[in-house]
Amino acid sequence: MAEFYGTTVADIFNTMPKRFKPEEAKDEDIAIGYECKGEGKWKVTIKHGTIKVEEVKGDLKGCATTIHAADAETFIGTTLGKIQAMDALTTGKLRVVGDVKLLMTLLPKIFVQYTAPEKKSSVVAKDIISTITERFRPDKAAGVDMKVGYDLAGEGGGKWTIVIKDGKCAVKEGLAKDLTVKMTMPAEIYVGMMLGTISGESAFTSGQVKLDGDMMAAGATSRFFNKFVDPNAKASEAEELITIKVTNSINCRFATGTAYGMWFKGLKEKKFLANVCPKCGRTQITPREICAFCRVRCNEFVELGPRGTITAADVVYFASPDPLTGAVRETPYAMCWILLDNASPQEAFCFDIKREDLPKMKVGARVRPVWAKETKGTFTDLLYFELDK
Amino acid sequence: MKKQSAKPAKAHKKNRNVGIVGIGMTSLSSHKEDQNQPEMIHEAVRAALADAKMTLDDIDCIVHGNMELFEMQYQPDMWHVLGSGAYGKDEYRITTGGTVGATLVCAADNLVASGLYDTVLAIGFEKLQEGNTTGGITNMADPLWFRNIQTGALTGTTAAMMIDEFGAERAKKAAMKYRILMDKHAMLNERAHRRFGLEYDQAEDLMKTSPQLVGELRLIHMCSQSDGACAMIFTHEKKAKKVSKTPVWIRDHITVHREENMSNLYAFEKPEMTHHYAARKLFERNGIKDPVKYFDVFEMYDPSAWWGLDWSREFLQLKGDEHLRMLEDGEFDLDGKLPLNPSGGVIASNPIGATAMLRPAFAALQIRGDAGGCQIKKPVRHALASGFGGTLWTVLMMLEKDLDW
Amino acid sequence: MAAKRVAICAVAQHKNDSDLWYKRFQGMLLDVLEDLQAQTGFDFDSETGVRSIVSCSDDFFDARTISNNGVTDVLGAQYRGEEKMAQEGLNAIGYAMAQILAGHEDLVLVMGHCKESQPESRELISNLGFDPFYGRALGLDCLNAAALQARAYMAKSGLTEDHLAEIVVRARQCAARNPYANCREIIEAGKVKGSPMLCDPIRQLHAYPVSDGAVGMLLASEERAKEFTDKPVWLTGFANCMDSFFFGDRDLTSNFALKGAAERAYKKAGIKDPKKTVNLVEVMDAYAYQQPMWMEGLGFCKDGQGAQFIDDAGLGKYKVNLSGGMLAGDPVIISGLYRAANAALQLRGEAGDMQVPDVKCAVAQSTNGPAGQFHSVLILEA
Amino acid sequence: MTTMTCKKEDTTNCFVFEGKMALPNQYFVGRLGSKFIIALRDKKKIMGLKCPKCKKTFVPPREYCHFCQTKIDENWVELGNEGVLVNYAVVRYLGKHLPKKVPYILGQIKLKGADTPLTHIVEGVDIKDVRIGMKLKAVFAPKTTNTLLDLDHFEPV
Repeated sequence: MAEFYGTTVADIFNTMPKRFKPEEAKDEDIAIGYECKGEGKWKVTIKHGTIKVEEVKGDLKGCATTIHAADAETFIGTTLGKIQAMDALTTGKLRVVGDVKLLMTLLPKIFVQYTAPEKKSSVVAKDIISTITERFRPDKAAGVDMKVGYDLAGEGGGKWTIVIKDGKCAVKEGLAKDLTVKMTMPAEIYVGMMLGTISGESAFTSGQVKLDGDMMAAGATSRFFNKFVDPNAKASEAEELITIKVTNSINCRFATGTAYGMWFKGLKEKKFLANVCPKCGRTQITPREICAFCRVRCNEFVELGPRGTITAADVVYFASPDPLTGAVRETPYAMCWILLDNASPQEAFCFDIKREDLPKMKVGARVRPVWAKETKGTFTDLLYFELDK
Repeated sequence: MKKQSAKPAKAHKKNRNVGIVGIGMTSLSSHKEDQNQPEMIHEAVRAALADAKMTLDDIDCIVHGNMELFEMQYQPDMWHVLGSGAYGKDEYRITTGGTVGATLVCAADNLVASGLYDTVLAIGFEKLQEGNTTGGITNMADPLWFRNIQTGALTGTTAAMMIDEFGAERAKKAAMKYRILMDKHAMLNERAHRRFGLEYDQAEDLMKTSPQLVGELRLIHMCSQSDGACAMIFTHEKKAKKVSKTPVWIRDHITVHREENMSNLYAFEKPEMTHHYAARKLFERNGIKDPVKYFDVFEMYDPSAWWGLDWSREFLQLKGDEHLRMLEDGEFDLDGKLPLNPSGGVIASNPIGATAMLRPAFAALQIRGDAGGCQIKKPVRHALASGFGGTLWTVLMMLEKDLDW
Repeated sequence: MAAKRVAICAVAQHKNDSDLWYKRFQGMLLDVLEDLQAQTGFDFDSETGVRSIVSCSDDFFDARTISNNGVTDVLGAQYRGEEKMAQEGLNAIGYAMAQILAGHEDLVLVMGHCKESQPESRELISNLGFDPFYGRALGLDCLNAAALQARAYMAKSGLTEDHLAEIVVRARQCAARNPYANCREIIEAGKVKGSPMLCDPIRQLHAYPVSDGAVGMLLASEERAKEFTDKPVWLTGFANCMDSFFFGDRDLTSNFALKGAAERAYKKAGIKDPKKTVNLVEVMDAYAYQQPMWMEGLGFCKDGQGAQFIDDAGLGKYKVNLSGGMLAGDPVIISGLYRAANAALQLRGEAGDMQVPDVKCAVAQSTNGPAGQFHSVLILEA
Repeated sequence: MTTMTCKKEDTTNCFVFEGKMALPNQYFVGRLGSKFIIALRDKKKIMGLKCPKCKKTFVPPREYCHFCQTKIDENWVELGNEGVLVNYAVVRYLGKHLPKKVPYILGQIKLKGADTPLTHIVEGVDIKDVRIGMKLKAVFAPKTTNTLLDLDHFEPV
């Protein structure tokens, strides 16, 4: 197996179950196929918060979407973020058959970002346990009285009891008899969880961690401690460059004036109202205060359509966010330019076409509008146009 | 009421000539986590000052511009004074959408030519990584209607119209050849952002495999999203000749806008395209009869391969399939009749607020002979540079090596 | 200044209103455009008419990327050159002057609009003018920035609540004579002093009201001005100046940027002592304390003597803001255009009830950015 | 002058739509700013940058002294966590951009070792008792926002 950036393709698939976030994927039901030239094929099946990763020998079957990488370097590089996925897609080194949206939206949501393993982190469970008392935060544990047992199997593992009482914390070798909760797991899983390379949630859900006793107490323990920082990793870690993510939002009151006021009034009555340039006769849809060409005010309104002829059509595959709702649009959809009946020949109207009519849509085709059941005089009144048979 | 004079205004003439004496740009990339906005701007400012062998003390005035809603920074020049060098100086902030970089060059030209300022520093920049580009562009549309329909600047209509006009095979091939030519140029330009190393024999494959965005507009055809800044220094003739061995002169420029409503671009009767109108008027008033022959290089704002190819016909006042033939015959290559975007164009690098300034910047470097790996071999004396923005807005300018027009 | 001169041939103002709910800004601009054309008869012929429009608006207030895109048609800019001044509007006049002096254009239309009533809050927008880490986080905005400056300036100049009330009362008295002002109701000092504290020491009535407005003017070269007017107003000097960004780096009471802009504008216009030459002043007084403070910066009042200036009736003496000023209500971004428009009307003798005799030379000032970080100064002469 | 302002407007067909403008952003404070914020966050220290030429120490950080254009990004100096209030305003209006419940005090605080005051929030003192010249000390935030608010506020010494 070829290694790039200290990682092999197999590493990425092997860590997938550990990086999986079941909570985020509880509504998902999808199979994704991966092909990496020279390395092999994998099928990842995600169903209601469970995940199955299998290497496939023959053809990838039953996958809603398949991702094809031209070579291991591309696959590993884009997974690690060392190569821009957009660039790889652009040049065809990475190819997605099916829904490209998955890459941008679903995968980052349901997986913890893969990070190349530190050359065998030298930290073992014992080291982490030994820092527990210094990481203890009495302010968070006021009034808490509990004993948490850890039974960690494997190299660097052992059995410990953490006693929290009266705002104090102590660690004892061995497991006490009256434990509030006992957690049993492989030592490496514990280390991974503490370092943040394994999702705790997935480790619990996938059964790698066994709990005996008060589950709520187990969940609460992390609050009583500062995060463990790997002292060895610190030196080699890239310097931290601070980013903040914010959504800037400003509520607005948009005036329609008469031009748009008439337009929405028309929609309410299931009518397309355009205003007419008194000089050149252009029917403006949507209406404007003025005819830009003639620079004269347009006060007269006429009804256009409702049927019309397609003058140009765009099928949109790119899933862009809808700025009105923030939701990602479902693709593909069509944006059509329609010359409504009665309109002047230089003014087409732009709108969506019915999804089912996409394959049959062409320039010159006749279309008719489909309205919402109840029209309110807003932009949701008009649903789409459909082919006029 | 007075009566407006019916006789035509005098032919275009400048109060004084203006030369470009300094050009600076940051690296162009999709990642600039290590710099905040003023720091990125300052990198370009320093580079331009170094190029002009000047200090900020030599600058009288700063012109600053970008698209505010990409970074969502209100009146950004206030914060950016930390990097722009505007402290204690005159400063203007003039914007026009995608064209803004070119508008800043026009503004700097006007400000120096007017005699109000002797030396002006213009700065165009964008940190697209800090915003949502497609969402930002979509917010251009009227909130009352078109915002629910628009998909940023993505459109496949030009591809469809070209396929209609020239047949699917020839049109798709030409668009892909254009795209690969731009990448070949970008490979020669060490400053370009995206450099893939595409070969012509990949064309067939890319035509099929590159993901479709809108219609036949595929991901490979589309421009990049970059972070970066460009700064240029302008001064009057006397000083330009003193401080620079190779000042590049701004001969003339024209800005043409059109209405917000795009309905009449896609109906059956279409108006003259703004690019065509701008070029026609500019060439007319400067006595340019054959632009392909006159100009030695054209740096065009080409947001996508389809648009770039289609627009070459409009700007160069070509007819029928002349532009396709020029491309097919290698006339847009570096050793062709009219080298097109030796820099790799906007497809290779696109920090939006700087993009339209990079066009005259790269064109001026060609005139100076400082374009590095992408330098055109034959002497470059006359350059054309364009900007694009808004609803098909255009800015077109002419740069010259000699003051001999 | 270069030998050539630039003239304002006509001005048109839309009446300011606190909530023009029934009109799009496109409609407001169209009214202004038609008014200008009716006054002067200019057209947009590609050879002899207006080929260049300098607009002024703001993407945030308009909630639109490229705010000028929504108004191209109502500016008459179809197939013409149009560039947006993204700063305060007085700079649009400065830049339009440059286009004409450069020889690139001989007619330029300047058009500005802003609907402050559209966004939920102007403070929310000006908060986005601060850097995302050190400024926005603290909730800084143009109002609390002004409050910091007001306290510092009041301490330095001796300005009191009484002075502030006097300024606001006078502004309303002036506005009552200005048909385009927003708040024209005459009020008494007690009402000002009793109005709620917004941000100490700034009270509600010390701050300009939320306003919607639009302004336009036609500028022409000296050769062509006579085609459009018998009463050209000559623009003889313009300059602006930028101060540093962080409040701590600035002396908030020093008027650094205004002094820089004024000095350079006076020099261009050949003005040695503005107190002797200038007959009328329009300042952008978003908050009451700014009237005396900006008058210091413009050189009409000694440094730190703002209180004395008010007591000595300096506002009346130098005919400051006879229009009612921004305190009576016009929006940000284009307040400077309103200032220049009012100065031009006075110079033309067309200021109606506001008119004062013998105005030969006027100054219009505007500011941009928090606590007067940036200032612009325009000199207009009859 | 025309009488545009007096025109009667026909508002029969005019409406107002409630909408919004919202966009997601991510901001980078840069290498220099990261050092400043990490020092606040992890070490509870306020760092300034000193210009060797102007001899002035600035906060918040910037790459160049923009008075003399000297590059100062390496000249870190530790400032004291105490300082003096040199100016203030009281924020009483409402706004969703405001980080604290109104009324609160916005102050300019000159820290020990700094030449430029830092703008920040002052708490723990009654509004009527705020005095210019009062001594304040920094109180750091228990929870990081990776902004200047990792220093939560200043309060009287």
